[in-house]
Amino acid sequence: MQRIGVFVCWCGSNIAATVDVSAVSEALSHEPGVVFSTNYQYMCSEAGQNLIKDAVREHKLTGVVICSCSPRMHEMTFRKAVASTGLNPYMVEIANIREQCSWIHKDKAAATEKAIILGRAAIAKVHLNAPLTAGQSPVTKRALVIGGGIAGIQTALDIADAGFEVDIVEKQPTIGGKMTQIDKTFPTLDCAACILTPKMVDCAQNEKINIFAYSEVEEVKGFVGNFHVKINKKARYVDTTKCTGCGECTEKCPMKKIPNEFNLGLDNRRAIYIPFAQAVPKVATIDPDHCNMLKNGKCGLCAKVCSAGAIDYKQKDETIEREYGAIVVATGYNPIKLDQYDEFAYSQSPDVVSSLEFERLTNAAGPTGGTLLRPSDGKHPHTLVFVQCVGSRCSQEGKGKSYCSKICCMYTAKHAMLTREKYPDTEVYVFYIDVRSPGKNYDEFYRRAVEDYGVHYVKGMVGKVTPRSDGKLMVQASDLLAGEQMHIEADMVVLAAAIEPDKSARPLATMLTASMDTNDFFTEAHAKLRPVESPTAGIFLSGACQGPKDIPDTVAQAGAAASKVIGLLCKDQLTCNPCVAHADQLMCNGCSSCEKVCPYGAITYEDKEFRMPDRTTAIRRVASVNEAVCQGCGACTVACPSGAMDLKGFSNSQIMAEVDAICKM
Amino acid sequence: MQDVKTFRPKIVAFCCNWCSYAGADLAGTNRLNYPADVKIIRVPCSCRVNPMFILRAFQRGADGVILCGCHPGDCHYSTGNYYARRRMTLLFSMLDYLGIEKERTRVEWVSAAEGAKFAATMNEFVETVRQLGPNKRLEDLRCKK
Amino acid sequence: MQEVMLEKAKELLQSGAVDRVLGWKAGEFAYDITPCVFASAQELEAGFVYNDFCGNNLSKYLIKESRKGGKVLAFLKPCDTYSFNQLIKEHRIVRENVLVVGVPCQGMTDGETLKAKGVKGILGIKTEGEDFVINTLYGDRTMAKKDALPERCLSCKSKKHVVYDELLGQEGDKLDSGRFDLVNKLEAMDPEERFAFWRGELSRCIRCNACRNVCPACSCEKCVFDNDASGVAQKAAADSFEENMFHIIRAFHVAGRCTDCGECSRVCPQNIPLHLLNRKFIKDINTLYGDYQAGEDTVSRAPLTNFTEGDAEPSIVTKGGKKA
Amino acid sequence: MNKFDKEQILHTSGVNVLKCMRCGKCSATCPSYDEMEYHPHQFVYMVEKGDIEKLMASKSIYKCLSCYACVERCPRGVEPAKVVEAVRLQVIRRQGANHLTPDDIPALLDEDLPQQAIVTAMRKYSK
Amino acid sequence: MRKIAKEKLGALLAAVGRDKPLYIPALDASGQARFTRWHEGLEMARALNTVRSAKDFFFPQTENLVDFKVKGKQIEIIDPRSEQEDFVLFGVRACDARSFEILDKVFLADPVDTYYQSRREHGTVVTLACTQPEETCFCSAFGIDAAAPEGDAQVWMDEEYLYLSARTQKGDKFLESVRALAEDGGEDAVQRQQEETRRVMAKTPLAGLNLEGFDGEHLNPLFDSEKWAELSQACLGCGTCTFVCPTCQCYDIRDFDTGDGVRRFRCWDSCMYSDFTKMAHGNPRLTQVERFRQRFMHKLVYFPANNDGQYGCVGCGRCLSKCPISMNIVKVAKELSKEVR
Repeated sequence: MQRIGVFVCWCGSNIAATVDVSAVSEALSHEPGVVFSTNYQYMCSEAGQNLIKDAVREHKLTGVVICSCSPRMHEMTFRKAVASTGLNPYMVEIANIREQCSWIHKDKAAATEKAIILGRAAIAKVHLNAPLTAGQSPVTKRALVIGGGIAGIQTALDIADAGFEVDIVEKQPTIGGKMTQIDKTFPTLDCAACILTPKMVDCAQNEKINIFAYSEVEEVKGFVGNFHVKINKKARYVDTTKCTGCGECTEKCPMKKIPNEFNLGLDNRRAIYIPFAQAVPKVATIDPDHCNMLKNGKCGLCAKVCSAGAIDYKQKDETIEREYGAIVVATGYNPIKLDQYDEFAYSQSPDVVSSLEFERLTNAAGPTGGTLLRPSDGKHPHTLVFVQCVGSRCSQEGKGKSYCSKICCMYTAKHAMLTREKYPDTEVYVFYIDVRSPGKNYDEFYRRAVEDYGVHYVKGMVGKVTPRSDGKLMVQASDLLAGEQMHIEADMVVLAAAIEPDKSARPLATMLTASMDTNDFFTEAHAKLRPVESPTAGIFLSGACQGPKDIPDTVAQAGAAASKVIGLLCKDQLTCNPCVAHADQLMCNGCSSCEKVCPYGAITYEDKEFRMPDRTTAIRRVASVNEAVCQGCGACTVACPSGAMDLKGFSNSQIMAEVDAICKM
Repeated sequence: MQDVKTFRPKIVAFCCNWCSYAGADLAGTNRLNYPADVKIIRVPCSCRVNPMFILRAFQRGADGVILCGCHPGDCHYSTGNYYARRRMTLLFSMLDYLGIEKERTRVEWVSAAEGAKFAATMNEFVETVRQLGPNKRLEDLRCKK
Repeated sequence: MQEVMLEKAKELLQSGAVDRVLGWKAGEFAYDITPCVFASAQELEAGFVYNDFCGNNLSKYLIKESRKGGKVLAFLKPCDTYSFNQLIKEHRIVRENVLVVGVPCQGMTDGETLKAKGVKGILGIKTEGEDFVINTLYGDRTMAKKDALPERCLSCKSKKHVVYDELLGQEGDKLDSGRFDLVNKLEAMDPEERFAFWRGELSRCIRCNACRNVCPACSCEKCVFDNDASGVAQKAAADSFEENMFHIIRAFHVAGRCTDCGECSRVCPQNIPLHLLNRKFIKDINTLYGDYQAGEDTVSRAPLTNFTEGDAEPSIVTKGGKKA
Repeated sequence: MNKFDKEQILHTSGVNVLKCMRCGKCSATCPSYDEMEYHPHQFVYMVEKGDIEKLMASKSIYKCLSCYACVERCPRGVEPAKVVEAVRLQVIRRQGANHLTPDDIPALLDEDLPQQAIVTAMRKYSK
Repeated sequence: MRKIAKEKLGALLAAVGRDKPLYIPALDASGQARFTRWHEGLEMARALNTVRSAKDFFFPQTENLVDFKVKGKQIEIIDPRSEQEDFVLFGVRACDARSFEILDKVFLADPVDTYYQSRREHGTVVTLACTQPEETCFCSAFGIDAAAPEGDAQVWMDEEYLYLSARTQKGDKFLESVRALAEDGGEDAVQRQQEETRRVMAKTPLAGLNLEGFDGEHLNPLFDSEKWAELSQACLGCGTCTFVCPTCQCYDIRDFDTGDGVRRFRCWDSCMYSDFTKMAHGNPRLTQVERFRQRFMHKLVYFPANNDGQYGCVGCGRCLSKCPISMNIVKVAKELSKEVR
């Protein structure tokens, strides 16, 4: 039986005017377990706190009930006061007799009666309280950034700037991501390479940053502050410490007909290649699927021409294991596949291209050297049709995406404008459903395309693109404002494909136990207030992995994610909330219901050997809660049919005791 | 049967710590009246409320039970109230199916800023339950005095 | 079918593909069949049976059987396979230790059902075409098989096996047999009638726990109602509240997990139509959150561990069963 | 606003016209566009507004080929052709004798009637 | 022997039920028979037996033993019992009638269970002879004659008459209360009916059930038999068999916290439950095999060994028809008899 002390606060007249405080302390003194009961003018004052401390010592109290203002106000104050006497701070319960009693009731008798009941409920709860200790866990002072696009780069640079080590894992041979493929950037039209490549170089040169390019995350264990990650560094068959990036090998390689991913297959590369001139790290990579030496053991030309002796055909994948305190997901996006859009003849005609392909066709470092030429015959196109919302805002399952891809309106305006600027002899049509251009200088940018560059914006959609034998593309579209169907003989059609999260995101989310929405975008901890954190503690989100974003938004979010990481890594120890879930493993069925409702991925399962009631031993799958990750919401406790899962500080029996105490009068 | 005029129902209100409990505090700060028949139990999240607690309250003599949580989408724990919503919908439907007055149970989303809504909800709920009279269909005679 | 199954079982035992066979064993009378694990061909020969009285759902036994080491052959009827899948989903059965052989089912009857139709002193039952010829202490009696079926089989949801390694006989289809008709009927009553109906039914409960112990969804290591620390443990229904409490909480705990096999109602010695509680939840889930059949697969998220932002509010429940 | 006809049309077509996002792809893809006074996207929009008399009076309802290109292409799954068909059906219903059961068909069968016509008639008159 | 025309059955019940509680088998909502308090218009069920046995009236499923009221730090102890009134149980079958003898041996032996005793003293058992036994009946194995049930008074019923005969003083009082309706005679009709019933009974499939060897002598071989594991294999561990059983007499005493005190009550317990006889140290029977064995060993071996050979079973057949997996005392006895013969 607990020895409970009851302390009723007057709060000056705030409580005492409506609640007969001495009647409350008198009534509660008769409750089982109560060995001391008093009332005082201001419990939260120093004198009041001393009164509590003295009573705890003098009456050897094991539990304290304070009838006062809301626990949201002074729970911490009283917990600290009690802790100073050596009693566990979680043996304190507050009965809220101010905000939820004296302030809302006028009738003194009724308010007093209610205050007594609330006091009883708190006493009933304290009877079942157990001392709780907040756990501490250390923080590994290193962050991992998954994805080396502009989001990952910016996050890494910002974290490194604060003095913490950062590793970037990038699955491509170079960092840089999608932005490396882009020509100019809206709304200022500065060249992407000019603003991106210096950052890539910064990354490479920053001694706090370690780049694992051509690598993938293989396994993630642990929790906030203490992640243990296995990274698979794929074999490049080139010793990166020796390779100077001179490019001699890529000149000599006889395998010439390999579609170049960097240019989206619009031209070819060799079996040994450097993705582009400014690649970081600038080292060659052998594509094992196409290298004759690796496939058949014949050739070896690159090794012969490499003066640095960097070629190593025997190189193997390497597994790197490292510890991290925080993980940032920056896995980015991809345009969706357009094969299903037969109506736009994407698969039939090389002159129907995606917007990203169009970027390469206009990029000085692209396959055409920056001159806009039709992929089919290399001729200059005169009529161009841009189609917006291809696969965006589409509810057809398996074909498109229900969301707006956000960036297409702006880059299409950019494409149209640049085309008209460079080639004033062209006619450019943009078919739109809505033009969405919120953002600083965005709408002005779009208006410039229309007003200064004479781009034809048509409200309507393209219904059909038919390639004609003479090379023209017959575009049939509706002009909704004119109420007519348009038929355009186009030379090129550019499709603004919807964007979707990278395919690697889903398995990664599973590894991280981070939640995703139905579109495979990572879910943020709070849509408004915690936009760069995953609900899973220690996992942060940067860039388009969380939702479609343009470059300015991505960089802003990357910085925000970095600041959250820095905030975490600054701490030496993480103090956990002691009111966390706890699984009674003897009763656990291992059914996984609790895991499914846990927003934090705090619940894992293990196969454990148990001594069963019949004295046999059995291996059973049981849940365990990571106290460092659990936030104590209690969703699991109700999902658990056997009641094996309970919440410390708000246990089933505590809540039921409160219910009983409240209902019994 | 007690007179409707003198009958004072016992109401248990489960409030989530982050929104509704704060909303109840705000009702107090703004001195918004509601009957003393309502007693609040603080829980971390509406998803902490087990159907067993609700039945327990009725067993022990409650005449009405109300669960308040953050508005859907605003849960401090992101998703807790979504689960609570499904659980309570099904539980209430089952109570109704068993012929137990559904008006004795209620879920209301009250944000930390909605002190007025909290008070109005409580006033309305107490009145509804008062009209229904004492809980007879889900009572435990052993707990009656 | 019994012969085919017997041969299959013996063959698999013989070849060492399985170590044990989970099936049904004949009893004293024509209808009192007991689930049984057979370890040899001799045992099978002596007692293995598959006929119109093999109503027991065998899936729950596999929780233990699949952990005993060795491989067990389990003959599962279509509705048993739903329970099996659900248990796989909840990690209760070790899948690789079970060889599932699906067997067809045309509905299963039992002695109680026949007796409720007025048959007395059953000495033997023969099947002749679509009829049972029942030899009793008081003369012979013929009854159409379909008239002898209990409600759970008349409102069968599926004759299709959702999981099997091998299938014997013809695969059936999912059925639409109006299994929610009775729920609809109850919903249409006014609350007073419904209350009276359920009080009449649940007041008969003797808390024997047969419904819980037979239920494949009730596979807890320790049930809350057996756990003194849970605050709701009880041994006997000592008050009408406890009868309600037990059945509400039990239905809630299996909501979204109950495959609607109907075993609860079959075993209830007091003939309480307990499956109508579970079906109410199934119907609500289907209506409110989209069609969901527990046990149909092993991966989908159960309705109560899932949500959508636009879910119905609890206020959708309206008095008198008339949905708004 | 013609509420009755609107409800009938929504019911027989089974289309939720509110799903339309006004992109016009249905009309962009329509092979009969030039023949029609009202175009597929207008059918959807006008039914939503309840502006149905005009549609019913228009020859456009007979110009639709029921090729279902608009149904196939619509990004929101609105199914404009079904709306057109429902309007057409509404006109037929107003003319009376609008219903056919499978049992009525044998008596009406004509040797020369193409199979497709029978199926189409069935689709139209049995709703 | 007295006889009453069958159409006067209603009047008979009314004569008894008017001044004191009378319980007769009547159909419930699910079409099964149960003992129901008689009221005007309640019809007696034709069923052979009730789902729950008649033991409920002497040993109810739950029973309040004592109440504690807590006021502040004071505890008051209250005996909740009120004066027991006389009551009549009508239509008890021979098997159930015999079960009271078994229960008496438990509850009326020293120390006497006063709760049970008071009910026994105030209850009059009027039995009804069986005419159409079921295949699940095996009362004859325990020397019970379904055609000549025991009890305070016996009743036989045919198409025309009820025949009544008293066996005890309480029975005499019962006959006295319906005296106005009755006339003398009927011995021949009863004898004819008894012969017919006994003839059918002999034809029942379990008529030959032989319990030879189930005694204290063979306790060890029976207890150690390897058959138990196999027999209990499918047992669900539910309490159906024990709760429908007329002779199962185990109970648990529990406290219910009423909020302002404690209600101490006893309720039926089942040896099939995992927490049966759980003590501070834990549970003596850890597996279902042991729990299953306990039930049948108790009925077939321990009880007769301690009670002059009287078995703890009356062959009513309820567990045979109600067991969810159709495992029962007959199957157990048949299988185990191989161990002792």
